[in-house]
Amino acid sequence: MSTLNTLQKLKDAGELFMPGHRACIGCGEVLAMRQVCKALGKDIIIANATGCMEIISSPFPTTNWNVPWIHALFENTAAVASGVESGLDAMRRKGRGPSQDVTVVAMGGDGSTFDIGLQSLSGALERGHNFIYVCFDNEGYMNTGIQRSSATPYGASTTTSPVGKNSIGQTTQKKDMPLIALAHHIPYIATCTPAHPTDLAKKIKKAKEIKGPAYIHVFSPCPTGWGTDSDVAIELCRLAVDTGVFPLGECVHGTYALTKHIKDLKPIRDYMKLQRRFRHLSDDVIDQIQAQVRAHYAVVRSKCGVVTN
Amino acid sequence: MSTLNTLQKLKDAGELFMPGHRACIGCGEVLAMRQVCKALGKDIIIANATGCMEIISSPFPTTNWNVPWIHALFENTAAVASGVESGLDAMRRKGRGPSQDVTVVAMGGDGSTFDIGLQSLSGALERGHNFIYVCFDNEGYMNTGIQRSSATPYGASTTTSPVGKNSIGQTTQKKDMPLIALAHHIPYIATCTPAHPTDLAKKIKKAKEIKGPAYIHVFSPCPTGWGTDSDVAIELCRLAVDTGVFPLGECVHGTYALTKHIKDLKPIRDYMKLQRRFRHLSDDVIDQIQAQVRAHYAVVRSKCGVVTN
Amino acid sequence: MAKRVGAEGSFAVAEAVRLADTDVVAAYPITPQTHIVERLSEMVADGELKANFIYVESEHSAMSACLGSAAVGARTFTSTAGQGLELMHEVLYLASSMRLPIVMAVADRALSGPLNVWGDHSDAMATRECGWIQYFGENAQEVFDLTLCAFKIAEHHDVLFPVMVHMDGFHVSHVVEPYLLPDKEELGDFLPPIDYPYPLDPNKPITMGAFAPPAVYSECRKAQDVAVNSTHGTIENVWNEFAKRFGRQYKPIETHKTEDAETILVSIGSFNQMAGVAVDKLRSEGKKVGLVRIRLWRPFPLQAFRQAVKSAKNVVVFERSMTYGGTVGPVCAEVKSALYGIKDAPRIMDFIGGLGGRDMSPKQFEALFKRAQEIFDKNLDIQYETIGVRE
Amino acid sequence: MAKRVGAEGSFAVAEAVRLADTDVVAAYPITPQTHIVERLSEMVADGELKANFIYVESEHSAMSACLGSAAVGARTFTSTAGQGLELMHEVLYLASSMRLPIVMAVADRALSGPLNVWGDHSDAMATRECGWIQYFGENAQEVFDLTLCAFKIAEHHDVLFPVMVHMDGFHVSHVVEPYLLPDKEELGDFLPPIDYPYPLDPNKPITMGAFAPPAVYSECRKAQDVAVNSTHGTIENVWNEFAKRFGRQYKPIETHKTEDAETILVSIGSFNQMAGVAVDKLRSEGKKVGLVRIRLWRPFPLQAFRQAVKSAKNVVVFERSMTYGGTVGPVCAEVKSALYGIKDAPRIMDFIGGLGGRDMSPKQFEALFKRAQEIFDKNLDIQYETIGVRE
Amino acid sequence: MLEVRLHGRGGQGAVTSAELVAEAAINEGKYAQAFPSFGPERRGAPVRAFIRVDDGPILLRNEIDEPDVVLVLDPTLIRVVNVTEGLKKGGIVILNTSKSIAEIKKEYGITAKVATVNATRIATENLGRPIANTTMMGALIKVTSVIAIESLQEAFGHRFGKLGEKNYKSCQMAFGETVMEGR
Amino acid sequence: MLEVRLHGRGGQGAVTSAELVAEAAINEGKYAQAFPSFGPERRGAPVRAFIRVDDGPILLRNEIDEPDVVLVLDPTLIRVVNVTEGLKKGGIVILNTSKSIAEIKKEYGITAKVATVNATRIATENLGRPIANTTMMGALIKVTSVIAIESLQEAFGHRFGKLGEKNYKSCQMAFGETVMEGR
Amino acid sequence: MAKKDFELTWKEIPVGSIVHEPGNASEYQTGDWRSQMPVLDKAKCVKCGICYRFCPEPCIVKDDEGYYVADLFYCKGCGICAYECPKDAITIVKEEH
Amino acid sequence: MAKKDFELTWKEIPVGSIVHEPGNASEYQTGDWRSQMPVLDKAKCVKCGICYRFCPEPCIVKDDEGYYVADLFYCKGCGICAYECPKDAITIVKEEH
Ligand SMILES: Cc1ncc(C[n+]2csc(CCOP(=O)(O)OP(=O)(O)O)c2C)c(N)n1
Ligand SMILES: Cc1ncc(C[n+]2csc(CCOP(=O)(O)OP(=O)(O)O)c2C)c(N)n1
Ligand code: SF4
Ligand code: SF4
Ligand code: SF4
Ligand code: SF4
Repeated sequence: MSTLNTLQKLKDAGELFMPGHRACIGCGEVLAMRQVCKALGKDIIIANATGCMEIISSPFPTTNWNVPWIHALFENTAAVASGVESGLDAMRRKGRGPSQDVTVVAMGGDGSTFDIGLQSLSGALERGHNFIYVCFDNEGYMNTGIQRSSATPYGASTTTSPVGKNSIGQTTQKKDMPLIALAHHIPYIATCTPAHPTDLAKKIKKAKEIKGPAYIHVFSPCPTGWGTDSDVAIELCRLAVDTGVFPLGECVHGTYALTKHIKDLKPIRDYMKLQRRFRHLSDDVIDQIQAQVRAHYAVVRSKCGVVTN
Repeated sequence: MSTLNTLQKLKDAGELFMPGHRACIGCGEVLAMRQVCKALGKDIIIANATGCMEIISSPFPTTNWNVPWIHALFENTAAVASGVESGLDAMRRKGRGPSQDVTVVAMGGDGSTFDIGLQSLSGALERGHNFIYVCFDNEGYMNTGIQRSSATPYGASTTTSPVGKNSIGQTTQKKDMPLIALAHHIPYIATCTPAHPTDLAKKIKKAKEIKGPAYIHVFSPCPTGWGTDSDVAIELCRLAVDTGVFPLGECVHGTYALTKHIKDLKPIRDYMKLQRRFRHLSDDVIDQIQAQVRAHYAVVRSKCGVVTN
Repeated sequence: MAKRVGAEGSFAVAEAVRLADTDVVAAYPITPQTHIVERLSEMVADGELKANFIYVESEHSAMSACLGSAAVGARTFTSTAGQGLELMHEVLYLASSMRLPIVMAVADRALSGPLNVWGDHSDAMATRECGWIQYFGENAQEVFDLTLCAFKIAEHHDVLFPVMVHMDGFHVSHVVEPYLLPDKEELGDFLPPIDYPYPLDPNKPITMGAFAPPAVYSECRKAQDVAVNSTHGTIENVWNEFAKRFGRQYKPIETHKTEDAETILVSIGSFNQMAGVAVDKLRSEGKKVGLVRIRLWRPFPLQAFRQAVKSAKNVVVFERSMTYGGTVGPVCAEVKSALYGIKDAPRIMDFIGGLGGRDMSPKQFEALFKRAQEIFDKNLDIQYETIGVRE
Repeated sequence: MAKRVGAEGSFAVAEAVRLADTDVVAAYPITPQTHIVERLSEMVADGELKANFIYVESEHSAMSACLGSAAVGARTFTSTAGQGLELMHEVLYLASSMRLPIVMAVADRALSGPLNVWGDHSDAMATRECGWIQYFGENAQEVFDLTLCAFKIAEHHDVLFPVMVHMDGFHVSHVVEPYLLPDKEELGDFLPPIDYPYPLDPNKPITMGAFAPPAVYSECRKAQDVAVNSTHGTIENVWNEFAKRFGRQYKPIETHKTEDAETILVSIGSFNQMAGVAVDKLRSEGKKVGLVRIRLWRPFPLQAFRQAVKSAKNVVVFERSMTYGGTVGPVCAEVKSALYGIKDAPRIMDFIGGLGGRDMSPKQFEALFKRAQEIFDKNLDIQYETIGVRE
Repeated sequence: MLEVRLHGRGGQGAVTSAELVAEAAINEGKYAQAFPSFGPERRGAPVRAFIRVDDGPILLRNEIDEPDVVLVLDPTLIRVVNVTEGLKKGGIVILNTSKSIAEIKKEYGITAKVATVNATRIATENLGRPIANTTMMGALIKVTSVIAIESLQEAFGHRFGKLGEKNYKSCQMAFGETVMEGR
Repeated sequence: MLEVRLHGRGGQGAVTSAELVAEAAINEGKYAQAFPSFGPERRGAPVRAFIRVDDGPILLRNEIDEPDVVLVLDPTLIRVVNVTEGLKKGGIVILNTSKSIAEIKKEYGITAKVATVNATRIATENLGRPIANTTMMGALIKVTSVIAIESLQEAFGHRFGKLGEKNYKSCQMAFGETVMEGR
Repeated sequence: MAKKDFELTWKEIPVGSIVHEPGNASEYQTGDWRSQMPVLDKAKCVKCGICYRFCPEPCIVKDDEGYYVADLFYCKGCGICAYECPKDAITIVKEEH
Repeated sequence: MAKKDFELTWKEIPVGSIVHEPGNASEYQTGDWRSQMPVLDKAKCVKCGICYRFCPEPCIVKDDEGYYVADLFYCKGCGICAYECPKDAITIVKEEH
């Protein structure tokens, strides 16, 4: 049967997240997750927060996962992963548990990372567990129907930052999660996107090798939540990087580096115009956002020792 | 009666936190809190987290507070303050509530700020409430009997980071809370100590004036938890600043400044030797800590545009 | 003038919050409550509701922000469900012990795990000790009416307790149906402006949330217990006043064909409507059955409940949550407590079903009566049965 | 060989955790549980206990980390109290539904507000639906023994449920008293190494925590309910095995002078010891009174309990927590549920006291019996009374 | 009581159109219900929605197991969904398709009564997008007469603002073009 | 059963010394209890601790309202604490003081039996610090004979390691120097 | 084959509701979600595999000739493969019914 | 004067256990905690007020002559004032009993 054939081939290619999942047509988050998993390799244990990726992959009694995977709640994934890591470590010391080296991975959306699970993440980073935390940032609570999160960009319209007579959409600035991670003195932080899979894989592998906590922030377009066509998830990633909306970089033991230098940033209009969530913004506001993005990119650049302009 | 006289004089001097409180003899935290309150002035509402300062000031049916004060839980103070601020704001718009401008203040120890209340704080900062969050950092959970927090410095002994055959005390680095605050794009962040009361008062006033969230981090020696004589709280603050352990500075709209430049850092031994929590540390470890403190101070300096050396 | 409109329960709740001119909403999205916060967000964005919406980062902070807001005297609303209600569990006790008149709508949902976003009452029942006033609405009209009343009850100076308005997740929150939506004019002075007597205010400094040593804690707690149990009168008064103005009467315990009933079904929530259909059917077959709906769950209307089941030889409880390792489900435990030792106490059987969104039909309610009859007839020592489960 | 040592309940618990060669401790300090985590920290620092201690940033994370640790098959312990137990409330349900054999000691404490760090059972009772096995120890010896047994019970393949060992905050946690501390040798193979059958392991990938749609959620829940109710046998077996080896016998329901008792006091926790003194006193005065201690609270030992109070005409419940707005306190509600409808069901009166560290003395227990007698004699329709409160 | 089951795809507005019909019925003074099949279904996934309309209060809130009418919004769903499942005897299936009734019945072996309309084409013409949910309501009304089609005009306007009219027009066209077996 | 109430100051080890006596009694095969007055008392604040010793199991766990013996660890507490509150008839108050029994009784109007020892001096001599908690246990034993003083040696060693001996010595000296009314 | 959710009796629920069969959700045919589908023009295809990399399901695998083709059992028809194909070898066509 | 915690009956508990009397904890004599006390040498004192600034209670106020003196009703005897006094005008002496 052809499907079994497909599955076998996918497994042979190192896919750990199997088809038949319930993500929306054209979901960029599931694509990012799939790439991350593949780069991680099979000797992992995943703790996954409540959110799109959890719901679309585990309708009991079935699962899309080919690796050990645990989901408990929305806000506690890093803590669950702490337990997994510490448990394995204690058992290993006593000669029990899996024989191979196992990488412990926690995964969550921006809601569970920036908001409701921030504290459990902060605790886990602070304690120095040897694990990788991956944030799939689709800039909103998508699983529950596109509400704002503190990762939702300024001006974006969501069901809880709706456009209205008195409102232009989201009114706050996106929290700087990588900077928060940095405040925990962790050895590795990186940003990546599924449109840059080689870069992504390299960073995941680095995170795996470095001992201690790693924080990986993956840009994950959501066609449903952002109001885009179903075929542009990758294009949006490229545009986010090329416009400076989402700089690609890493920070190893406190030293910043851009892994893709954008000399001439593309105008953010190119990026925004594909998305219904920004459609209502006036030119003024867009210009203002444009200026902010440029300013932020300049700061990032300067931190990396790349001379500005 | 002389006591009434005393109280009246204290009130006249602008004290908002009254004597008769149950803080330990020589407590640096209560002293810091008293100074902060005085600088804030009487048109405030305080939300106070569970911790020493709450317990020592409010044994029902009595209170040491001369200002409106609310305590709910250990981990939710910034959220309670959000509600206070939003409630006042909504009522003001509708012509209700207190007639004067009221400053909303949230206060917590390092435990409630760095650890269990971090998320509620992060949320409140992100949302941009017009309030001041004051962290009284005594580097441990003192109210419950001196346990470690993520503010406890490397090497310090506490009841849950005890010295032992396999342990030199606390094994993790202190979380960088001001940096975390910075990641929220808030307009004002400052560090201060009760040994520098003029500096402290200036910063509190700035925090009050600037619209939006302010984060104030106050160094608060705890003789009981740190194992010191009862008369050195202020001396410890001075030493912490002069050794570079606790740089005094501020960050206005993202721009750093040291408010006290220490040209030649004093050796941290001067600071540590007064404290039983560090007494077990070997010279090696102290040297290592010394190096770290110097390195960190250099980073802080460079951020402030002060040329290093 | 009231307008007859079609809307789901969630939107009806939002309209009540708007009509109440609420000052602060602090809430976090969770299925099946999301439509409430989404609708309120729209209202705020459009200026229809002049409230501050605090977009908290978790439900723990939602309830905490409500504490702060209510403590300064602002009219305060929140809503949640399932895991959200659980995450704010600790804070709920504070709202009641601090006597803060917060109104919360809960779109009741099953608790994890396994995760399930659909309706049952496990979230509600897990809060039954938290000291709030709690009642249930069974359709859009009821949740609208009862949310409006909730503000009046909570803020009443003889009450000053937070109020939870429960509605079944999805079965009420997501079902579009007709209801009468009054306008400001019809509302009139039914809901006066909030006048919280002890606000945090620099002009009269008070200390809220002082800690109580053993020497006085018991006194504080008894004061709270007595106070919540003495809100019955005010709750009924508010409902009576509501009935006078709007023509819809709510009672702590409501009955359907119980007068001469030998067997009475006792239940809570929207499945009651279908249970009523079943009762009608059984009555038409000559069975002496009736239905008691527990509308007011906390404080429990003990005497009214006893009165309502007076005629019954058999009481059949249907409830939508489990007490793992307990003798019966939470509603049945209350019912047994209430009826223990009274004269001619009826036999009681507990059925637990409708868990995690599992549908119930009138036919199943008919079957319950029959199964209960069998258990009673055979005198089986069964405390409860889980129904509608594949064996 | 066992050593007779003096230590407070907290330290006794820590010794049990050490003897169990626990792999992971994840806990957060809170009065009156702090001494447990402090002692365990010392043990780890000194290498006496080869565990990883996860210094979590909150109790929510404590229990969450325990989930993770238990899920990979590590022996896992935590402890908390009061607000801590509340803050992890949501996570508790996960531990039981995921069937993870976590052991938790709870130094029971009153719940805020008003804040109070002293002992009562409001924290415990608020968790009675969460699906854990729960029992109470009344002194240092018992909490040592029962913590040790907890690992064996939780990890037993016929059980696989988390176990909560309750002890009264301060009254047990902080009282130094003698107990017998066995050594490894005496322990022998009583507690075999943990062998969790379904660990997360890349060599055999499983999915834990899948979500359950309405079509199957009820089945999952019934499976869990049946499973927890079928642990009675194993719990008793473990206790019997413990008795054989160590000579101390625990039973789900324990009785003191109940054989011919007309009035039986039913209670939970360390105040039982003083209640026993009162019973002896009353017996010496010729009163037919007895005492029933509920040791196993969840799953509730229905038949054993009924058996234990069989002789009684009057049952007097003493409990240390309130159900604001409920008919009676939580323990009494369970007792009434358990005895409802049985032949010659006794009269039941509920007394609530010892709240927030308020001390009780044997004399007060004597007074309870007398007050109950009065209420029964006069046939007063009183559901419960709050005792020891200044009127 | 009329009971209708709708089949659509996540994101195509099946629930919205059910709601609009219910709202319109309510505005007519009738009693009506509309609700989704409560599931976390995603964009593209087959979803269901339900409508009940009656002259008196509706006390049921369970899903409709035995509908009078089944309505399939998206032609590609016909092969995916067992459209006649539970259909009441004498019930009718309304399909959005460009094919003829005969073709469809044969191809999918449907024995129940069928009505068809090419709503995708109509919607594309009127709305510029092949989203047929509102358009199909015209067919529902044509087949069931459950409400007056005019009642939708207000409901659409209320929900879609300026776009309401276009939707209404599309709906009217579908009403006109619906062909029904045996009529 | 012997019931003792200790008065000290937060941070001065009242609870610790109560525990050590109980532990020593237990090591002797007796039954004993020690516990603090459960409060969030801070460094410097007056605090209380309790000891019960008996030959059989102790079933009480409430605070001691009517002690046989009251022990005041810090001389400055005498003016602060109502030392004889609840004292059993015939009970005794043991004070750490440099003053004579007569002086003390007069100054503070104590009518109960009194024993005294200058434990602060003794502690300062032996331990280099004026912390008298362990030292005062010598006085307790002298007055009550509740345990053999030797039993403290092990308990001190266990708790204080190397410092145990010094504490024990200080305790022995206090045992020797305690003067008791009417003996 | 695993039992479906609506088939399991309570006695069949595994301890802890664990799923013991990795990837068994692949029995679920997400191709049913599709209303348009990708069609590969082998003449243009250079077998670079970019489509495979970016397919969110993932459902593109190499056939015997080395071409990357979509398994329509899973393909939801998002069109990303077509959008990303550097040689425009993939076109998205409306699904017939 | 406020009732003490051990005097209040349940009927006297204010709604929400609010404390309505600001600063009423000042009735509590923290001077009882003291085992040593500050003694001011007025001859050395320059009335700078530094002791007042740094007293954690706070219990130092100006007397009629302008000297800063500790109110022993509250003073816990920590010694900070003495430590910080720039003129060494304050000495800490053991308390008599
Ligand atoms: C305590 C709690 N609150 C709320 C929810 C509801 N909830 C589940 S997932 C989710 C949003 C997830 O957002 P995000 O983490 O960004 O992931 P995404 O779905 O966008 O991938 C919400 C609000 C919950 N499950 N638990
Ligand atoms: C949920 C919860 N967990 C634990 C506690 C116990 N607790 C109360 S205060 C405190 C420590 C306070 O530490 P910090 O915030 O640093 O303030 P400090 O007492 O040091 O001033 C702890 C652990 C609590 N009250 N609530
Ligand atoms: S809502 Fe967005 S993130 Fe979630 S499955 Fe759909 S496309 Fe992916
Ligand atoms: S423990 Fe420390 S912070 Fe707390 S009151 Fe005492 S000295 Fe102050
Ligand atoms: S259309 Fe989308 S789902 Fe189908 S093969 Fe292409 S990328 Fe994959
Ligand atoms: S000794 Fe301490 S408490 Fe007393 S006056 Fe001086 S600073 Fe204040």
